[in-house]
Amino acid sequence: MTAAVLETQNLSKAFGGLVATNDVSFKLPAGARHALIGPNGAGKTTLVNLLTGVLQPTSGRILLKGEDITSLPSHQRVKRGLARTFQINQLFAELTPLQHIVLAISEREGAATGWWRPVGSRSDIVDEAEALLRQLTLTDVRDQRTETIAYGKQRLLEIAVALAARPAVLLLDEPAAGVPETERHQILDVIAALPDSVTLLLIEHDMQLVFRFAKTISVLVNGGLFMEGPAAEIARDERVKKVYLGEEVVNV
Amino acid sequence: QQTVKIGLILPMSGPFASTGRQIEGMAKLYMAQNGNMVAGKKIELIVKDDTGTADVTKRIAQELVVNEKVSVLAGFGLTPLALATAPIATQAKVPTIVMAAATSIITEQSPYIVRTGFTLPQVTAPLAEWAPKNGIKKVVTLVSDYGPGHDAEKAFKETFTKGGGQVLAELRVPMANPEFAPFLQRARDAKPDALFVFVPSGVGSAVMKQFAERELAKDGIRLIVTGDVLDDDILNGMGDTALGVVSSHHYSAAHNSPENKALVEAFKKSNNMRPNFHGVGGYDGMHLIYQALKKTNGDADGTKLLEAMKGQSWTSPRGPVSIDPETRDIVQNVFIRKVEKVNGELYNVEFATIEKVKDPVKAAKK
Amino acid sequence: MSLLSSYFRPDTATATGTLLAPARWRPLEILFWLVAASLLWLAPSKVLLLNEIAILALFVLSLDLILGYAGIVSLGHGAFLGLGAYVAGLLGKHGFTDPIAGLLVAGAVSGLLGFVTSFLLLRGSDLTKLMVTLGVALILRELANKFSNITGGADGLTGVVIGPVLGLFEFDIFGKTAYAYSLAVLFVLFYVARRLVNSPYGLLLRAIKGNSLRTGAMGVPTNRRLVQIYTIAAIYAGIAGALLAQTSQFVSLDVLDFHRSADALLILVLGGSGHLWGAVIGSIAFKFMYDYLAAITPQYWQFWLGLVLVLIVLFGKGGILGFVQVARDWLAHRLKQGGVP
Amino acid sequence: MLTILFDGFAYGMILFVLACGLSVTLGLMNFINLAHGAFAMAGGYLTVVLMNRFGVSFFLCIPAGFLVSAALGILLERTLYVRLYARSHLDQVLFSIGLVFMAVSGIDYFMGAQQQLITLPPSLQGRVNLFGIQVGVYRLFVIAICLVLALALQLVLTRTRFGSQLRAAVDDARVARGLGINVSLIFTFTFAFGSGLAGLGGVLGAEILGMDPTFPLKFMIYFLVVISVGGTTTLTGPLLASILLGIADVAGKYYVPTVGSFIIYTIMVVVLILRPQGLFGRATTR
Amino acid sequence: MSDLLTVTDLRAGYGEAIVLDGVSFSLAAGQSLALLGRNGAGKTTLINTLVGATRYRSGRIGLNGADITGFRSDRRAVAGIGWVPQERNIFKSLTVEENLTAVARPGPWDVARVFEMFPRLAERRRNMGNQLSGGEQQMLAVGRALMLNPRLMLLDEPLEGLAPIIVEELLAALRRITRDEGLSAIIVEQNARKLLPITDRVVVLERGRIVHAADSASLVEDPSKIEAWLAVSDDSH
Ligand SMILES: Nc1ncnc2c1ncn2[C@@H]1O[C@H](COP(=O)(O)OP(=O)(O)OP(=O)(O)O)[C@@H](O)[C@H]1O
Ligand SMILES: Nc1ncnc2c1ncn2[C@@H]1O[C@H](COP(=O)(O)OP(=O)(O)OP(=O)(O)O)[C@@H](O)[C@H]1O
Ligand SMILES: [Mg+2]
Ligand SMILES: [Mg+2]
Repeated sequence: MTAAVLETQNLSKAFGGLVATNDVSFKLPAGARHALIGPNGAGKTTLVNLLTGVLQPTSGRILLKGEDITSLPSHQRVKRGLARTFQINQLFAELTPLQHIVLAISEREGAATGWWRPVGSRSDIVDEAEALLRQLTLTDVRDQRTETIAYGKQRLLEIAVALAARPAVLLLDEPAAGVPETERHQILDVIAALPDSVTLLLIEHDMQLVFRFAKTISVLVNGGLFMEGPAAEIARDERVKKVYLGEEVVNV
Repeated sequence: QQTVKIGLILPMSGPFASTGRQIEGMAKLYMAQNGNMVAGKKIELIVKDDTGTADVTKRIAQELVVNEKVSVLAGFGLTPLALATAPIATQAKVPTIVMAAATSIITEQSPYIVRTGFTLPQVTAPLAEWAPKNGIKKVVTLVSDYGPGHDAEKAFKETFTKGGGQVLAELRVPMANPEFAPFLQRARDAKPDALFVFVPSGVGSAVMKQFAERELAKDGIRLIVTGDVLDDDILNGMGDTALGVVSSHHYSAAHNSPENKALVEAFKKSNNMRPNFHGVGGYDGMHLIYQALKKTNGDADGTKLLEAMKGQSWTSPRGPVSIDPETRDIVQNVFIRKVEKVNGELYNVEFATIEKVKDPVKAAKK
Repeated sequence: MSLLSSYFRPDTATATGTLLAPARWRPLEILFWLVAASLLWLAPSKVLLLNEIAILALFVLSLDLILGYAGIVSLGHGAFLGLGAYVAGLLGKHGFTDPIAGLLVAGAVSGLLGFVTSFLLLRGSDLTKLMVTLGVALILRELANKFSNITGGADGLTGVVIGPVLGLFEFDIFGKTAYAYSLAVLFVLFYVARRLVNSPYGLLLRAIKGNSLRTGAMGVPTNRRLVQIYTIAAIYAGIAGALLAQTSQFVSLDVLDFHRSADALLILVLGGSGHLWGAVIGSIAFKFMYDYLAAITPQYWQFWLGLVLVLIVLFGKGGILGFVQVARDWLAHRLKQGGVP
Repeated sequence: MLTILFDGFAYGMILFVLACGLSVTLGLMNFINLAHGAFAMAGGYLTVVLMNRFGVSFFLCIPAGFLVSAALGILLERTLYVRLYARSHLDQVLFSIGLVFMAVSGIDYFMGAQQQLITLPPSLQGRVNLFGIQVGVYRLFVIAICLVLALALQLVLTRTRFGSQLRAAVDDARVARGLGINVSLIFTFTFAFGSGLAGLGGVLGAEILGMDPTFPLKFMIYFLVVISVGGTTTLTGPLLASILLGIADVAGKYYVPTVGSFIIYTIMVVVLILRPQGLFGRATTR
Repeated sequence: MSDLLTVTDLRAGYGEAIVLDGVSFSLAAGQSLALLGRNGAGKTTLINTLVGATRYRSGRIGLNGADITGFRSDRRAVAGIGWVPQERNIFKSLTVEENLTAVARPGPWDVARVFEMFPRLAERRRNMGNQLSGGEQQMLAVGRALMLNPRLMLLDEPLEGLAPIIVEELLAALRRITRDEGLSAIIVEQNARKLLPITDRVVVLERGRIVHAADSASLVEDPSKIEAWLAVSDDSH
């Protein structure tokens, strides 16, 4: 199999008494379409926070493209190609979707420190931003203050901002949360449309989405890796049914 | 030009407002008593609030000079405010009467500055002379840690040691400081005959109270202060803790003279408060201006007025005073007083007088 | 359409248009500067006050940069004003009398202090930031008082000599030179600030203010940006202080007083933080209010000032600019209802 | 040595008495209420007037000061403050400073600019000998009141449902309302209580600090220092902070007088750098 | 049987924008209603308006007989409305347990019973509100609403972010509560199919108007109908 772009070695995180991430070692091969599932409070978001540097691990290492990034601040991880979306929207209430995207792209292009020429003076950035907004059907709310647009649209913006960074590895924490059934396909399409050069890790509780998307799946329980394998196996596995899936019918 | 304008710049709001009120009240009172016509000229008083901020004081002074064309500037609650204005006085040749600010150097900053208040050394030195003669040989000084405080400390020490006294410790209290316990404790440790205190009026009461509360008197330590601490404005509120405290100053509301009795009466009527040592500076300031105008019979030219002011002498409510022609400082009697109850109210009752005191700092320079 | 509307709601159709809208100079803005300059001849009796306003505006502007845009609250911004003033004052006292050079040195020194202290502000709540900045300012004030042999202590720094501006214009008692000088400096720095806040960098600052977790996840080195803008603001404030010292040729402890910082905060919020014009308009409103009220009642003007502040907050969100905005919306609303096109 | 310790402790208590009201309005309600000092001043001047003009006993002034300030608090909260809870901290700063200005000039107008002082009843004057050290009676009195207050408050806030309802209302008033919590009532009550404490502080502080119109501004810094060092999530925090600051300040001024003026500020800055949420504050991560 | 909730011609919005214009429906005691609609249709706005958390314009809201239109939202809650906000809004500086007790009102539901429904919360009872996982917050939000012992539950996307197995349990619980305890519920949910079995009626909101209404039972056969209703008709607003 191809080399791992993202790898954790015996990664652990404890909040006081509670071990939220328990000795997790897993590899994410380049171009993977991997899903991370598990009961509520299993430690999925914590893991993402560790990977992205929002939290510091109690022990263990994180490798991105073979480089140890365990102690890097989050913004430098992003610069190295590791982007994420948040389970709970993290947006700029005051700014418009357009401004969000322009800012993200500018930062990527190293243009965000330009302090003389006005925002929007670089047409290439603006055009790319508009294209991205169109792709996520945000054009109609392009110039509204973000706090006033419907939650579902905000979810889409959340993803758009992450995509704007053109990451090599993208961690999606429940991207479809709050997006109606009928519009989830959009998100999936957007994700599916991403080139294989982008490695994807998806956290979702919507099994339809998970099994349509994921080729491989890891199940996290009580902070530890419970099992890993091809989607089909996981879907059929009794223990996974027991701790997580329940009677949910999954069509692979 | 038929009217002579006087620009009175004072801190009318903020922490030093009370100074402003005293002086303004006195100036207005003087005009009420003596009319607003002098030598055929109508006197117009323009009062401005500088909030005690130097750059504002200077700006107002400038505006008064260039826009209002005032013939005299007066007021100045604090040293820096006067210093900031000094260049204007010189540049515009406008006599500038410092009524309150009390550091010695001010009059040296411009030949047009005249002082009708007092200088701190002027009122401190006499106390330092009096003390050794009255069984106080060892003293701890306690002053606020800023310019005037340092002046007082210096002035007291020099005179006191000359008189055979010994300063055991020199304590400096931060300006913003509600708690004197540590300093009073140090004072006690030093076991002096007396504790000499200078702090700006307003802070004084706290010292007095805590001095009493800690019962330093029981350890045979006396309290001697400059008059600022026993400001007539608040003295009565201090309560019996203040009784018997000895101080030296150039003015007391209890000064025993017909002029003063009249003044206190009138001022209580118009402003329902006691005049204090800043107030009297304002009163005499106005008097000086009136006298000068009389002398120049109405000519309001700055330089002429200034010359007319030099050497003026009169009987102020505080006693006989005169303007020293060289230094343009006021020469006045300084009194040693003791706090006593006079028909129910606390007053600084004068019991010794040092006559015709000049500013010792400048005297020493010659 | 006034300069305000575009700050609040973009008014063009194309994306580029909406983005560029705030950056475009509006007639009102240009008019403002023309009027400000012409007052030199139109209102000679007010130039002294105007000079004070210009300096104040620059100071408040510098606060706006960190507070209005980057969201760093500060109760100690006066520290930089004071430091700048003392540096300029001391230069003048010791024979380095060229004003422009004075400005630059003062700005640099304040900037240095800003850079150093900025690292104290990277963590903690609003209250924490308020108090840390306040603490720094108070300590600086005490230092200035302690080292009275250098600073002149409470008596103030006398003997400050400032040469003619550009070797041509002497500072006159009427304050004409002073005002022209301060206004010119204000304009230049305002222009630079305007470029800055409308640039991607400015947008970035507002983003950090909005949600630093997200900016971090965008790859922005958030702290470094905060340090930068804080330093820039300190430079601005230092220059304002230098102007103060040079035009009044005197420095005293009160440049470091708490009320300087507090007033700046008030004036900014009064004018409307988050817009450069808020700083300018706030300063003008505040000073004229003070001048007017203090002329009527030297004792009690504070009461009326207080009342105005309270009313502004109660009836207009976001200070005067916000107030104007509310009024505009209301008007627009009425017009719409009235069916007037 | 012991004396210094005690003096520091006593000084700390003065600081606390001034600040504890604020630790309710600012600390618990998260309202930057710079007008705190104005409420304290109300209590202080009330005492001055009652004692000096009408010869009312100091012991009566204590409850009176509390009640009057509390009433004033209710009045202002209902009419003005209630509109500002939802506003930005900056608006709150501007608004409350405005109130302070009005209060300052108002008092100045009615009471004059000069300082007002009161004299304690004999029973509170003088010193007593407490395990070998001379201790001011009044200081003891203040200390007693403070300790009782602080502990009582802390209990109410942590042990009762009221406490959690208050915190809920502060966290998210809109949702708290939607879930049946009578936010307005809770805020009014709490605010009134905070104002009352402020008034009490004024009464107890009047003797030592004296009252003048600029009181609210003059001591604002002290209130804020105490709250920020103590942390805003508890009431015992500010209490301990006051004691710490008091002792450090007094001891420092006694042993190294030259740096006297720096001590409090330095301590504050250092503490806040090491623990931005204050010594005893609970860090609330996002 | 009498209606518990009657909504007549309700209008609401934000500032200028009208988001709900003229919504009318009613709900009987013990009935539960599925509220469906696309992004921005106005579901949350409707829920929030019923709770009294948005600026209401006109119309009438009646809760078993009484007209609560003019009530402040806390009085509405007392009158018997339990609210699960879309964004959960857990009180961050309260512990899990305090989040529950702070809003508790007397009735069958108490801390013990909520913990029994969500064992996960029992384990986390000492955690601060801001130290919970997304799903845990969701559970807490539901439990918190139950602590009010309401007559009418308003749940805005309560299944969001819950593990499938928890979803099943919650749905089962909701069914039980409505059937057995006569509680009424309005449930907003993106996944219509999930709701059909446990609700009595379905209402579809579109641009602030009710465009379809039907009995859940009648739809269970071919849910495709709903998908049709919800289908992205035209994206040109
Ligand atoms: N700051 C914190 N302090 C203490 N415990 C925490 C903190 N943050 C999270 N936890 C606990 O750690 C556990 C894992 O949380 P995490 O958010 O990773 O779960 P998750 O897998 O994302 O769950 P979900 O699917 O519900 O989002 C949870 O039990 C949570 O209560
Ligand atoms: N605070 C607000 N200010 C202004 N407009 C708002 C606000 N909140 C929502 N809106 C607008 O009201 C409309 C309805 O929003 P609402 O949240 O009710 O939709 P929804 O059906 O709940 O969508 P979702 O399924 O995404 O939750 C949307 O167009 C949205 O833009
Ligand atoms: Mg999660
Ligand atoms: Mg919704």
